[in-house]
Amino acid sequence: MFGPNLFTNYGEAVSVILFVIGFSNLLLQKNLIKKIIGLNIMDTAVYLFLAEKGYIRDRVAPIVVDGIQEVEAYINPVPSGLVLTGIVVSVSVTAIMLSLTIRLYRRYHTLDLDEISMLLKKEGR
Amino acid sequence: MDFIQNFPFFSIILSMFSGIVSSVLPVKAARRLNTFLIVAVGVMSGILLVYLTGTGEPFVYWMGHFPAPWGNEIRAGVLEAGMALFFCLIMFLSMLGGRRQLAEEVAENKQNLYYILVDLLLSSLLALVYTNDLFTAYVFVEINTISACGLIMVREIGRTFEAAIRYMIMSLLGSGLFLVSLCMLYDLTGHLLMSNIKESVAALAARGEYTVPLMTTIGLLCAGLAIKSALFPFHSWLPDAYGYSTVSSAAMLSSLVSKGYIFLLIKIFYRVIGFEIIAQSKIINVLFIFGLLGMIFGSTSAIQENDIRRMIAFSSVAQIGYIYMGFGLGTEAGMTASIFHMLSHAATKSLLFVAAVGLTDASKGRREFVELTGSAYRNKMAGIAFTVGSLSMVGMPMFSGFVSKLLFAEASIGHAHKMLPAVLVLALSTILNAIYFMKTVIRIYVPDYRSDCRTITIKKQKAYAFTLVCFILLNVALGMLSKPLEGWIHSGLAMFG
Amino acid sequence: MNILTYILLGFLVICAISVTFSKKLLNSVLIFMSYSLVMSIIWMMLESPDLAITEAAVGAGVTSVLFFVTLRKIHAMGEEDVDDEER
Amino acid sequence: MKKDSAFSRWFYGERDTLLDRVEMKPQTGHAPRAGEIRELMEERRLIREHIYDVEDNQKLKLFHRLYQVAAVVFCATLMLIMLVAVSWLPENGNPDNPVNNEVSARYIENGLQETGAVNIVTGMILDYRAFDTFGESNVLFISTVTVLILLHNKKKKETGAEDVAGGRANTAEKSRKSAGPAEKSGSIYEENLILQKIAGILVPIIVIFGVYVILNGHLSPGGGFSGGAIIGAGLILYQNAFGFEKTERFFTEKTYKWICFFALTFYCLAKSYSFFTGANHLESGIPLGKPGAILSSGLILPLNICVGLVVACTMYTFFAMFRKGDF
Repeated sequence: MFGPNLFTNYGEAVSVILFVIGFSNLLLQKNLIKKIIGLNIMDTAVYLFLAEKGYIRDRVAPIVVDGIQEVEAYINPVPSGLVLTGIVVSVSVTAIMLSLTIRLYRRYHTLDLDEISMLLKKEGR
Repeated sequence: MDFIQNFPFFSIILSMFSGIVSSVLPVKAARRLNTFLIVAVGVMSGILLVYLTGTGEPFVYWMGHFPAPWGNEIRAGVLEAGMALFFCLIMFLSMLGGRRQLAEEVAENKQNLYYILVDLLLSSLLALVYTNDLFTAYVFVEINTISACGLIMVREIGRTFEAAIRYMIMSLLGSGLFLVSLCMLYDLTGHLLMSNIKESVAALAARGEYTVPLMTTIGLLCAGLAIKSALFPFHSWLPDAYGYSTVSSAAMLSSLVSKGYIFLLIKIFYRVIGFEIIAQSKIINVLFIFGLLGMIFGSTSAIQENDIRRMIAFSSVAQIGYIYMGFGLGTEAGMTASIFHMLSHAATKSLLFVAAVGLTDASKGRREFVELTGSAYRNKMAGIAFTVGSLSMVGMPMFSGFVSKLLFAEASIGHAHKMLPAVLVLALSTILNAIYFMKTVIRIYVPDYRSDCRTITIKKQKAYAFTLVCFILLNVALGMLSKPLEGWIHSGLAMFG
Repeated sequence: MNILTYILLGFLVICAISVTFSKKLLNSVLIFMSYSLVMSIIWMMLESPDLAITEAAVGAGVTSVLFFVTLRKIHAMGEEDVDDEER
Repeated sequence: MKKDSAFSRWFYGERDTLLDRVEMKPQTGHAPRAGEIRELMEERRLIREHIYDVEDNQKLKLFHRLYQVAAVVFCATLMLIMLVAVSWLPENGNPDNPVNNEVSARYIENGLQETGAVNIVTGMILDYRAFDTFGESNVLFISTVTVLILLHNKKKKETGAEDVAGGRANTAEKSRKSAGPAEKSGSIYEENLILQKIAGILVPIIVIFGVYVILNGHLSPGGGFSGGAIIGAGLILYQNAFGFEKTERFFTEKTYKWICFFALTFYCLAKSYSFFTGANHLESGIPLGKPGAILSSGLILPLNICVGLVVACTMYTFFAMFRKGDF
């Protein structure tokens, strides 16, 4: 069932484990703040995956030094660009989630979504 | 290169630019700019559609100075242009129909922010429709999600906050799955551009390499987009979000936002992975089962509901189930039926939301069925429109819903294993649909003499009545012109290839 | 080099798990902050300095500040320890 | 029963092992009246019971249990599936992987000549794949819009107006508010001289470093996003040390609005020009300059500055909204 590269790809394996931890936090935690932390863990895990994929043994960061422009000298620049874009997206999403949390807390004085739903039902609106 | 080929690019950039400009404009100017934008994009898409039908060839457009695998790229075919036109039409009508409620329910100093959200929503929808690059699709999926969240909670009451946060949690789960599958796909193929990925995937499949990760990737991709478009077990945010947000938002959310994701999924089926590989895989069976479950569950929940807006929202769950069932058939006919149902559902659902608001307005803003008794007499136009929408949902000939149900039935007949369940559930779901929609229609046409609610005449709300007439005409047009539309979908799918 | 990578990756997993089980929200946020810093070190070792500098500024810096302000707003940190939210 | 160890006695609940061994400090700070607390707890308990109670809410409880089991199973399956998929993926760090194809080769070999940027990643995101990056700055913009909708209160209304959870929580709330002495003036550490002195030294350095990162985005690691975030962090530190009155002298809602507007408009117009000329195969006519110099690489430098401004303003705006709901 498992393929040949599980232990060579240990970085990717760890990032996948982190992804699932973040995913389950986002799905299962009752506390909103912890859900948001889970979201961040999930996103960074994907970026770790991408960074691992861009890495090539014995090569350096893609910043041209001394005019050397051979492919053999530098790592793959594409994943870095994707991750840069992704980090900004996850910051924006985090800010939105946190501000929603603040608004909900101001109104209902709790961070538990089920409790909020219950209060809403009691409110009858 | 013809000048018309610039139009997809113009419409995306124009809508983003209007969003940016709206941030410093006063409310009225922002509203005018928004209307102008939607009309302009609609006209451009219409011209593009005519042009593409003439040439019969899709074209790609470089975003920058670099050709295909290096730079970004957008691509337009008949289906894309038609979808853009249709989205603009629905958006225009939804904004027009909900304008009065918008002024009442959204705080004065936040209305121009609302128009920014709508502008950027349009840009993200257009980008999702036209893009030829998976990572661009991811970025615009995020814009779509965030603007949808903004649309939900712009009416600042407790319910909408709760709905917005549930919506965000669900769609972020979906985005995470989408992103991780995107990365795996990039790792396997080394490309982000749809056409190149398709070539590489076909080569991999022919050589039989990397079968396990490829299938996993496809599964995660489908799961991510299914979660985002509220397929059955992931719909918990939907009733509150559609039921309590301001009416323009509800209409746009149900008819545009989820459809944008579904259109992206179709695009991925055809342009990224290849329809043959999808049709052979087991993944579509899963989609099929969840589609069927959604059809039944959505309808039964809608029957139990005592709130007209929430009832319509639950009906959306059922309709999304129809669309995924069409995917699950794994045939060309099933896809055609699904795409047609996307159109028909978008037109009908926004009509129902806008009409329902007219009915509740004529009943002191109460939304329980008891209070709605006789409201069709107090607001005649809304009553007629709601009836038309319900008939279309149930599947009355002449209206659009009938055609899509017919297409689904045709697609499933002759299928070896899936014919029986598909046809049975289709029939059951139609009966359930009829129960709850006809119940509502009868309720609103029962005379109620005791009521002291005010009557709303057409003269008082000309824009609203105009919107409803347009919606009804659109619905009838979709029902009557099914043959040319089918031809259009077929040629569009062929252009995907 | 290799051993350091193993240690850092293990640290990431431990951080992620302990966020899940820590009782106080402030602790979770602090753990998350150190998670981000370790992540940026790993990216440095993977030859992506662009990512490392962005993550250090954005992930460990601004995001954590936003978390702290939120915690203050919801009274989960400050002069008194309010443990209402620990469930 | 003398031979029982401390552990087993603790285990059977006979004795609290920590009793008398840990130094217990009395609680300091504000203590609400006993009645208030009891009232609050009672209310909470009732609500919790309502949600989780077995007798009253059999169905909901069952649903919760089912949901949790389903979610755990789902997550475990997901982890297994993804680990299997990872184990079949191409080997990590191998130069012959499918990722290292003609795409990255051209970025590395011709990037310097085609974009003029020494940092290939910056050249890639701001020139080759500029559409993505434009979308990304729009994500930032729209998220600010959403945060403004949520937290901006122009009229400075008291939050009590929307306090639906009732009056009982209100009293406790007010007492908590009074506990934070300088909440109104905006700085928690108003009196803190150490912080002010250190911030006075650090903030200029941080801001200059941010500006350096932005301006050298095409030459060294970094760029608009990281530099902007650094400047934003510097502004946040400044606000924390000196309070909102000081920052309002140079940063108000208007500043934010117009900086964001001009930066994004410039970005949009510049990129539209570049896209349009590129797609129609026209010469853009923007000189690329000598690689390695500060004033080089065509549009990348001004775009980096724009992005940096937007990000710095956005970060500070997030913070200000979170703290005060105003600038």
